[in-house]
Amino acid sequence: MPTITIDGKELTVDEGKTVIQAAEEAGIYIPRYCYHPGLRIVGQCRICLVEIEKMPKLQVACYTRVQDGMVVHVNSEKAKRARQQVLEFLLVNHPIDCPVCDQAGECYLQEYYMQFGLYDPKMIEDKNKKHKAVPVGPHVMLDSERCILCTRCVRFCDEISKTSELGVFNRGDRSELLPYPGKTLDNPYSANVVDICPVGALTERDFRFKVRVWYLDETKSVCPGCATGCNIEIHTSKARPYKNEGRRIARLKPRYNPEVNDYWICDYGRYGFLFVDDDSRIQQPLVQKDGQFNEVEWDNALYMIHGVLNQALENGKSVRILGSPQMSNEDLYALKRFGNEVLEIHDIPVTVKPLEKPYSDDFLIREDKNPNTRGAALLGFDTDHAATEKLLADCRNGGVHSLIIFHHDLFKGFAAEDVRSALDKVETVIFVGSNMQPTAELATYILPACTWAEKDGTFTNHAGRVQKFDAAVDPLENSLPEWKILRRLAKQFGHAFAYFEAEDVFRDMAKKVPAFAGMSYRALGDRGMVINENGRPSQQAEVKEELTVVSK
Amino acid sequence: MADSIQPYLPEEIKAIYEGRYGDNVIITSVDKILNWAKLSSLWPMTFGLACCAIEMMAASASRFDIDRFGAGVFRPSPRQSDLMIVAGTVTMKMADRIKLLYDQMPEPKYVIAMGSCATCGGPYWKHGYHVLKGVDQIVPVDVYVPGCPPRPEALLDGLLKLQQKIRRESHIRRKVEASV
Amino acid sequence: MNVHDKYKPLTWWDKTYIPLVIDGLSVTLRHFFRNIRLHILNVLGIKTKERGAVTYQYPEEMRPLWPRTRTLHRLMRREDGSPRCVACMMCETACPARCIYIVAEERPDVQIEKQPKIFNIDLGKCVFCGYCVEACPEDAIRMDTGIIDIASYTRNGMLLTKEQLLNIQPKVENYVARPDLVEGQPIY
Amino acid sequence: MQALAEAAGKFIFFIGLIVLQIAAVLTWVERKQSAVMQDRIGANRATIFGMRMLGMFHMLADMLKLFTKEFFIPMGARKFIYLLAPMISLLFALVGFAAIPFGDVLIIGGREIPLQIANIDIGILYIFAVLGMAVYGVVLGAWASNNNYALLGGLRASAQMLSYEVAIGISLVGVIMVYQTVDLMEIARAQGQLLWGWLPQWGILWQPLGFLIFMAAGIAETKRIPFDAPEGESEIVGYFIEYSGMGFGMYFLTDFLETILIASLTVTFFLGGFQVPYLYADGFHFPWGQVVLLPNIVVAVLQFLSFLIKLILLLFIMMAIRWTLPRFRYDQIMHLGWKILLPASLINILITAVVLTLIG
Repeated sequence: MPTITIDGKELTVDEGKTVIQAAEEAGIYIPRYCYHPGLRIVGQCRICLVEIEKMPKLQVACYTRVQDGMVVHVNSEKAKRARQQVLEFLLVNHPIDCPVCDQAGECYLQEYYMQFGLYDPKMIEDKNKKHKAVPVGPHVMLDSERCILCTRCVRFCDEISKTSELGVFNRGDRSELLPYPGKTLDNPYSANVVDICPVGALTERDFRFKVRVWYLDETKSVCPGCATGCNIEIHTSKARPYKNEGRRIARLKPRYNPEVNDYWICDYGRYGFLFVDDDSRIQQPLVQKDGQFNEVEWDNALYMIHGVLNQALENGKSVRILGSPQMSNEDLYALKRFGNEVLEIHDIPVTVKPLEKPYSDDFLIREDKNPNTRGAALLGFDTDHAATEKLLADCRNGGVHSLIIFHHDLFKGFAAEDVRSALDKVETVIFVGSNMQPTAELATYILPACTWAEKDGTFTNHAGRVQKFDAAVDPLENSLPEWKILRRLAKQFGHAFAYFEAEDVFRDMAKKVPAFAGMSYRALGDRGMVINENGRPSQQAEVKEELTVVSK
Repeated sequence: MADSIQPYLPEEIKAIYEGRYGDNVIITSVDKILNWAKLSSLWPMTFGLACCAIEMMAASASRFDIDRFGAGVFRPSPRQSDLMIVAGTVTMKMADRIKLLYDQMPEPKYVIAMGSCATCGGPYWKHGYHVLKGVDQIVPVDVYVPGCPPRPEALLDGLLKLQQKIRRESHIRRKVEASV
Repeated sequence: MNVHDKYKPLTWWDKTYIPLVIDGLSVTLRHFFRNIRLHILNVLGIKTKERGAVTYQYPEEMRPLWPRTRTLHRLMRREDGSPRCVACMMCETACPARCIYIVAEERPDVQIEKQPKIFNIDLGKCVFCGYCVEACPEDAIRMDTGIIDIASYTRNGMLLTKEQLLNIQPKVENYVARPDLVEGQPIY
Repeated sequence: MQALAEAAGKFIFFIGLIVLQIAAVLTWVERKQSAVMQDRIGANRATIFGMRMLGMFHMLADMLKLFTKEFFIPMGARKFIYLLAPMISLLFALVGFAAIPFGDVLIIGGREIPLQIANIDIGILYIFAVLGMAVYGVVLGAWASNNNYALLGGLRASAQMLSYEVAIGISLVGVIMVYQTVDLMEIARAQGQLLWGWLPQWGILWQPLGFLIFMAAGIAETKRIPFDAPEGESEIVGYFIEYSGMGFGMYFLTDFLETILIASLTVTFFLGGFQVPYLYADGFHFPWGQVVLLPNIVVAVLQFLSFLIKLILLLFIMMAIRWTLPRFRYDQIMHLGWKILLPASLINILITAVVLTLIG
């Protein structure tokens, strides 16, 4: 355990750490381009030069291991000057086209120049011209001129995605980042290179020119794309709604969580938000009449549904529910209460297995494309595909009078004639979901539900980690969270669910369901908590704030 | 007036738009004389709300001299004025007073919305919880003069545009419109 | 020194207001007779340098503007006629009134990359602060047209689109290096 | 019958052709004179057939507009009195001119016609009565408007006009003492006499203090700046704030008529009325002995012109005062009226009495 001094601060760090990591522990920020905590260290950009006593030259902080008795000066005059000059060299061939660069606003060159640079430029040579606006993959646009050759992206492709599409070609100041000939950057994690690129060399093609980054609001959330539950930030542009073709969510960015996804996110999750502002969104409760959908008010729709269900119950006919693991824990708990207390249904299937086996790997992408299958299982839903099959078989036999379907598109899990023959026998199909789809078109009543980006809630991922997500945007038009729909429907039946916020549902659930005992939104924090099979939650993960650039 | 609502209009309004009051020699010449009188004697109300009022004063001072157009007789009472120059930020609190003052003015009366705040809330249009987003939400505005504050020339230009508008209108048509 | 010491109390003679009235009248009448003399001389064409009034008669003659005066916006063009704007949205960001609306699109020319698809300025909201001009890195927007007569009959008339902004004909003659040395023309 | 035609002729000539026209032109003069005083151009845009006439047509436009503007009767107003009040105002401003002599005598066909609409031998009392009635139009209009601020303006007006009427009355006592008559014609004639053979005995010679007091109180009587507390434009406390259209127009006209009335009274009492120095009924008799004989008609015209010129000069000064001075505060108005003008006019009587006694 070596003890070192950094800028007068004495601290003891683990053996094998480098100076930049030690400084971070001490709360001192050393600028970096090539250094990324998730990648191999190469010591390439030299911006992290620090002065170490008894060493003849300045040392790169990212590569130098700490040794006992080391005295490091991060902010000495010499180190500052060195950083300034390194920055000047890095910017020699940079085109400085910040006005058109999408990175502007979150660019490390800009930030470091304002913090460590502010030099008088002495270069009079012409800048080298390189490739501009090269689409290197389906999601990534490359601008070689802006690249400072930190090779973060190259290392990412080598180490994380293990596909090695990118490389640095040529020599000297003609060095240029390009994909290897015949290769495109199309691995399932390709857009992560955009996140780690400290400058504007690699930009997102989907986000390109849509919104300037300083207009964006950030909301902490969880990816609903698969059972992994990667932590994400939702970037929304609310202040200037005319941007982005009316799309409210501008982009998703991964959020650091060492327990789940580290710094990364797959491309399926990253571009999986497009359904939120899609044209197929249901905005108003709909009632089908002679093949036409008519818009009705919420109260009328719920009144009609109550009438149908109540009549069925009074006549002793069967009412069944098909839940969805796309719903949050809160929604599922409200559904459970609604099923048990109001309709007295105790077997609610939730899972529909897709016909084709979806893509998965052993890193982040899981086969189960639902974010909350584990949570549904914990809440006592039947997560077996066979249960759904049985439900459909019941329908086909004419034993079901009314069926409430949440979110599922049955055509993805069953043959089309199976679904049609089953639902034709059901007198009333009620569909609750966010987007129009083939199953919804067979329904008599359609109730608009929020997407995950429009409500608060929690998902339980495959490992049993309960993670919270916040509402990033307002619900579209008249859509509502499912638990609110169920609360209002229950009220029609004379049952009062005393929930006003999603947090109320969660609090109730934490009290009643042993797996969630001891949890609250506050305790979940940014990184979530793991449920315990014994009914006791594990300790909250230690929250380590990431150091950001210390502003002046 | 949009053509689509034409069939739903009452008879008198239809008559106006079908030009039944328009193409008469006597009416047009009377209109011409009365319009000339109205536009040559637009007495504004002594009424300023904010910084634009300073510019309005400048417009009436020697360098620009709004009196050249006959609009220099600033009357303090709305009963005696023909023109309301809404000069400045219309706060929610002031809005119903402005409405009252406008209602107190006798016909024919005209409104110039002077400055960004009066035209549409100006710098407060987005986050000004206390500012009316344009005075045209409470009184009918004839001419908008953008600027923050507008130069006196811009106000004079607004006045000239208003005179053009008056020159085109029909006194008798307005009477009928008012009675409908 | 006490401010009140500067003001002498009114004497008996002052309190009759006669000297004060005469004082005031002498100022106004001096102006009156000087101006009326100059007006008459101007009409007769004898003395045309000096004016009887400081008024600029607006529609016919414009008060010259100082070079710094901010007037109606315009968008600049490149040599090939395309807008100089690259839709960097600096002006939109700097605008305190949020009166600029820009939507960017890709430009075929890879060296410039970006151009505005929509560039609207709502003059009704604009506060003529000139921050957009300050913020523009491409010198694409300027407020030097010398156009002041921007009154409009409707709200929509105050919304300037990209095409309108690009095609504004500046009235450069309204700008003068030293407007304080320029006198108005008499019109009777 | 002939006397009636005579009176009608004088009425049409003096009030219809002279006074009302001067009042109308005065609205233009007020704008243009203020403009020239303030280095401005003033109204000049109204054109008829391309003529601008120095903005004279704005006067016409104002009038036309006021006629066609909606006449508004406020809710709760006493309709009859509300309509009547501006007419009362206008009427008493007009009838005052009946006693003003604008010339000596005109002989037409051997008939002597005194150039005065009504030969009232108690002219001064008549003037006092008329001036006293002027306040009625104001107060009635203010009260009938059913408006607090109008009523306040009316109260101010009545207080101010009553106070200043006292000063006016007493300041004229000196004039009566000097000329030993209350007939305006006689007063005007008496001012034609010469002192020491060469100095015309105009009222201002004998009554300099009385002249100042009468001017000050007279301006206050017209309710114009600097005594415009009753109109109170800046704080909208005025007796006619509810009047629109022609009702306001009448008050507006009354203002100017009263100005002319006060100016012509001042001319009559203090500036020799229609007198031209050394001009007698048969022509000029200069002090150095030269005599220019003139026919009666020329003499009458000269006398009338003399009256008119003096009147216009005085109106000019009153306009200049109106565009020069700021408004007095209400307490200052009262202070001036009661504590300065009234004692001063009393002292004026005393001095006049002493001087007259000494001279014999």
